[in-house]
Amino acid sequence: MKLFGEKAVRRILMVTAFSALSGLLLIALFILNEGLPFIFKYGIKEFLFSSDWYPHLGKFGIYPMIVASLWVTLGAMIVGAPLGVFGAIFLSEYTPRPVMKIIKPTIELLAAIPSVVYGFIGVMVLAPIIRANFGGPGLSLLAASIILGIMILPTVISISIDSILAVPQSYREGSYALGATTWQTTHMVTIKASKSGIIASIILGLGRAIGETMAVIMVAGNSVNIPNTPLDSVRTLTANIALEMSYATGMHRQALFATGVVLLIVIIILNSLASVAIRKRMVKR
Amino acid sequence: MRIHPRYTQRGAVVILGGATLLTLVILIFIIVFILEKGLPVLGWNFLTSNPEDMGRSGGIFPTLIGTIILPLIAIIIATPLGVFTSVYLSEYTKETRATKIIRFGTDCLAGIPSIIFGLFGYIFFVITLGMGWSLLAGGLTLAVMILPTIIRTSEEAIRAVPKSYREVSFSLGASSWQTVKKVILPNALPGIVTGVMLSIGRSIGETAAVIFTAGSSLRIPTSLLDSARTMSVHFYILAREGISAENAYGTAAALIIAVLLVNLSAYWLMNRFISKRS
Amino acid sequence: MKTKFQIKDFSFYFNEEKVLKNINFEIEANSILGIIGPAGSGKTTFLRSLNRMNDLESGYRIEGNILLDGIDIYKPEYDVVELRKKVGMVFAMPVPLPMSIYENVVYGPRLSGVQDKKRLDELVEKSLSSAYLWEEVKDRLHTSGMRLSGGQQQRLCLARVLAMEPEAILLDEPSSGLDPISTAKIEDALTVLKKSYTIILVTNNTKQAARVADNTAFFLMGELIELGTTSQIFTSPVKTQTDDYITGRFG
Amino acid sequence: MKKIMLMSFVLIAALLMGGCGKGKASLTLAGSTAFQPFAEKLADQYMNINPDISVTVQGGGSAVGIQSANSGAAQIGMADLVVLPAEAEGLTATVVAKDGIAIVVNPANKISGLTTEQVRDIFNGKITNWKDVGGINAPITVVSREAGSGTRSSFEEIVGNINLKRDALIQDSNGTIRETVANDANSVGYLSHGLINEKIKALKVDDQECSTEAIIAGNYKLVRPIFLLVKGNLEGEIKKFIDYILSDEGQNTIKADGLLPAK
Repeated sequence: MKLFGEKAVRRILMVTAFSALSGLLLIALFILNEGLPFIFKYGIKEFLFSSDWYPHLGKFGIYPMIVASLWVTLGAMIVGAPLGVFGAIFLSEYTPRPVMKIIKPTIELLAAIPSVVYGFIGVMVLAPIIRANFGGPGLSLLAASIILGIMILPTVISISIDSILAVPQSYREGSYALGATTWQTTHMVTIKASKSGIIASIILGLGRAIGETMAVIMVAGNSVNIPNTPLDSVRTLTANIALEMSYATGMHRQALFATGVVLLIVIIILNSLASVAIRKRMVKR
Repeated sequence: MRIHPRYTQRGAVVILGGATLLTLVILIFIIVFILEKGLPVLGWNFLTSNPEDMGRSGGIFPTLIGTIILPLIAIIIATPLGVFTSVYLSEYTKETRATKIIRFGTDCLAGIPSIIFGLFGYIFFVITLGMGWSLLAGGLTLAVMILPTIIRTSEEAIRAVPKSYREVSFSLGASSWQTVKKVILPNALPGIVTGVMLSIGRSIGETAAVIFTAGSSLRIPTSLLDSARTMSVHFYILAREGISAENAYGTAAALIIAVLLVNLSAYWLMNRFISKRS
Repeated sequence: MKTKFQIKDFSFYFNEEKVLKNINFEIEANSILGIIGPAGSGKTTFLRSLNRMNDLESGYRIEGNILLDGIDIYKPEYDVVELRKKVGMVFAMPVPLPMSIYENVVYGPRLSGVQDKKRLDELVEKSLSSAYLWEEVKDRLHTSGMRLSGGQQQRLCLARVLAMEPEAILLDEPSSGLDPISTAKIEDALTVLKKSYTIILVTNNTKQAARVADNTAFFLMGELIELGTTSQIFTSPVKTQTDDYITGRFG
Repeated sequence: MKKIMLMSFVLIAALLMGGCGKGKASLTLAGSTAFQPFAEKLADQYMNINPDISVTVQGGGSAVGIQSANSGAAQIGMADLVVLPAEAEGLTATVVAKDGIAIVVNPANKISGLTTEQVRDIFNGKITNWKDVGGINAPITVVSREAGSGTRSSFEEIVGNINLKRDALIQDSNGTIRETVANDANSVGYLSHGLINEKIKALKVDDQECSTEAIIAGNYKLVRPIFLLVKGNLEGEIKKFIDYILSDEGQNTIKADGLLPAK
C-alpha cells in the first residue's frame, strides 16, 4: 500500500514536471500550426524581405517590422545597457553595502511596474518633448527606444550587480595591493571577471525589449515604415500582431501568426545565447 | 597620451554615479508622476463603485474583481504544477538529459513575450477549447506564463533547504515523499510563497496576454466563463482611447499601489526567509 | 554470540575510485563496535553503507554483499525505507530538524504510522531518558530543538533514533564537536544501550573507542587492517600499522 | 497545503456553478469598436427591462465580429463596413444604425474644410504640407487606422483610390486616433462622427459639414452602415434583442449618443 503510494507520487510528480515543457510545446505547436503553412504558401523570402504590408490586397511583407524590431531593440540597448551597467558597477563597487542593499530592491521593484504605465508616460511626457524639440510626430523609434531602455534597466542592473558581487573579493584585493585605483581595479579586474554575467543581463534585457508589446504600441506610432531617422514612426513585430490581431481574418490572421513564429524564433535564439553566457559564468565559478 | 589614474578615477566616479542617479531619478519620476495625478482620484468610492459610460465616470469596481480573480486562478493552477515540478527536479531525479530538457523548456517559456501567450491563449483556450473570452481562459493563459517563475523560485527555495535535513529524515526511515512533505516543503515554503507573490505581481500588471484571452467586458463577472477586465486592461483602454484622463490616472495609481504592495510583501517574506536561514 | 551484520567481500567505488577494498568481517549483536582510523580511511563510507545512506549520492558503485540478519540489504527488492527503520543513524554534526523537541523525537514513529498520543508521549519520555536528556528538557518539549546546546542537540538526535526502536544504531563521530561533559553523557548512554542494540561507532578519537567499544576495527586507506576485542587491539595489536596509529605515530 | 488546495477547488467549482447553474440566458456581442459603446448602453437598458438575460459586449473590431459570429464565440457580430467581406456571406446581416466618418484635425489647425481630392492626396502622401491646402507651413502628420479596421476600409472605400502613405501613424481605435490628433497640432485623422469632442475639430468635406442633419439629408458622403451579424435566422433571444435595438427606444439611444438611426 505504502510502496504503491510512493510510486504513484513519483509518477504524478514526473508528469507535472513536464507541464512547463508541454506548455512550451503546445504554444509552439499552435503558433507554428497557424503560422508555418502561411509562410510556406506565401514564400519565406517574400514574407521576410518584402516591404509591402497591405493585408487587404493580400500583400504580407514584414521586412519593415523586422527592421523596426531590430532598431527599437538596438535603441533600447543604447539607452539602457550603459546606464544599467554603469549603475550596477557604481552600486556594487562605489556604494556602501547598506545603501546598495536598499537601492537594489527598489530598482528591482520597478521591474514590476506594468508596461502600460511606461507606455503611458511615453505618450504623455516623452512624445511631446520629442515633438517640440526635434519635430516629427513624436511617436517614434526614438520614443520607443527610450521607453524600452528604461524598462530594461531593472533587469540589467539587478543581474549585473549579482554577477559583479560574485567576483571573489581576493581578486580586488590583489589589484589594490598592486597600487591600482578603484576604477583601475573595476575595469581591469572586476568587469573582466564578471563579463559573461553582465552580457547575460544585457541579453535578457534584449529579450524583454524585443518582446514588449503594449508600451511599444503606445509610443512607436506604428507606421509600416523603414525608418530613415530616429524620429520616424515604426511598427515592431509584436505591435504588428497586437494591433491587427483583433481585426484579422483568413490569410491576414495567418500572416499575424507567422509574425509570431518569426518573433518566437528570434526569442529562442536570444534565450539560448543568454543561457550559454550564464552557463559560462557558472563554469568559471 | 596617458591620463593620470587619479583623473580617470574621478571621471569614472562622476560618470558611473551620474548614470545611477539618472536611473533612480527616471524610475522615481514615473511613480511620482502617476501617484501625484492618480491619488486624488483614488478613494474608497472609486474602488467600490461601478464605472459609468465606459469608464468615463464612476469607479473601477468590476476591474478590481477581475484583477483579483484572474491572478488567483493563475496561481491556483500554476502553483501546484510549479512546486511539484521543482520537487521532482530537485528531489526525485539526478541530472539527466530529461531534466536538462525540462530546464531548457522552462527557460524558453520564461523568455516568451506576453503577446505570444496572448495569441496562444486566444487560439487554444478561447477558440479551440471553446471557453470564449473568459476568466478561465485568461487565468489559464496567465498560469502558463507564470509557471517558469514559480518553478525557478521554488527550486531555489528547495535547494536552500540544508542537505543534512534530508539525510536525517531518510536515516529515520522516511520515504522520499514523506521527506518532501514533512521537511522540505515546510522549510522551503517562504521561498515558494515569494515566487507566488512575484507571479501575482506580474499577472496583475499583464495586459497583452489578458486582453486577448479574458476580453474586456466591464461587467462584474458572475462565473468563470464570463469575460472580465483587469485594472491594467482598463487603464490601457482609458488612456489609449482618451476616455477619461482623470480615471486613467486613478486606475494607474491603484494598479501601481497593488503591484508594489504585492512585490514589497514578497521581498519582506524573502528577507525573513534569508535571515531565518543564516 | 549472535551475528548482526555480515560483510562479505564488500567494495565501494566512488566515481570509479575504490574507496573500500574487499572488506570481510562480522558484527556481533548487542555489542559496541568501534571503528577507528585516520581521516579518509573509508570509515564513514563504510558506516553509510550499512543503512544505504550512500544511495543519496550519485556516481557510486558497490561489489560484494552486506547481510543484515542473513538477508542481503543490497538486493534489488530490498526495502530501503524498512532498512533505515531497523538501522538508525546519528551524524557527526547534530542536526535537529527545525521543529520542536517533541516533534523531533516522534518524527520516526509517526512515519511508521504510530498516531496514538499516549504511546507517542511514552516513546518521547523513554527515548529522551535513554539519551540522558529527559531531565534537562522535560519542561520545554514544545520549544524548538534548534535552541538546545550542541551537546543537547546531539543527545536529541540519539533520542530521535531510539524512538524508532531500531535494531542497530550507527554513530558517525557523534562527539566530534562536543565538550567533554556531553561526550561523557553520550558514552554513558551507549554503554547502557548496547544491552538492547547493536551499536557501531565511528570515531576519530581512539581513546573514545578504548573507553566504550567491546570490539574495535582499524581502517586504513579503505582496507580493514585489523579487528579484535578492544583490549586486544589497544594492548597487543598484531599489525604494525595499528600499533603506529594507536600510539599516535600518524593519523 | 491540502486545505488550501481543497478550498480553491471548491471556489472554482462554486464560481463555475454560479454562472451555469442559474440557467440565465446569455447573449454575447463582439466586433466593431465604433458600435461597442452603443451596444454596451443598449445591453444595459435591455437587461433593465429583461432581468433574466445577460448581455455581454466585447470589442475587437469588425473582423472579430464576423469571425466570432461564424465560430460561435459570440451570437451576434458587430461590423461597420461599407462592403461586407466574403466571410460574412453565410451570416444574416441587419443594419441597425448608420455612422458618419469625420475627418478630424487638431483644434489649433486653421483649416476648416477639405475636398475629397485633397483628403485622398493627403492620405496618399501627395500633399505633405498644410500650406498646400491653405494652412500654415507645417508638415502633415497622417493618422490612420490599422489594416482590417472597419472604419479604415469604409473610409478608403468611400474616398476611393487610397494607397496610404507609408509613414502614416497607425492607431487601433477611434479613441486613440482622437488622442493622437488632440496631442499633435499638425495631424489629421478620421473617426466615427459620434466620437467628436472638444479636443478635436471635424472638417467639412466638399463643403458639407459632418453633422447629423447633413448625414440624414444624404449630403455628407462619408457614411457607412452598422451591421449586426447572426449565424442562421433571427430567432429567440437574439431576435428579441435586435428587435429592441430597432425599436423606437433603441434607435433613440443610438441617436442620442451620436450615431444615426438605421432608417
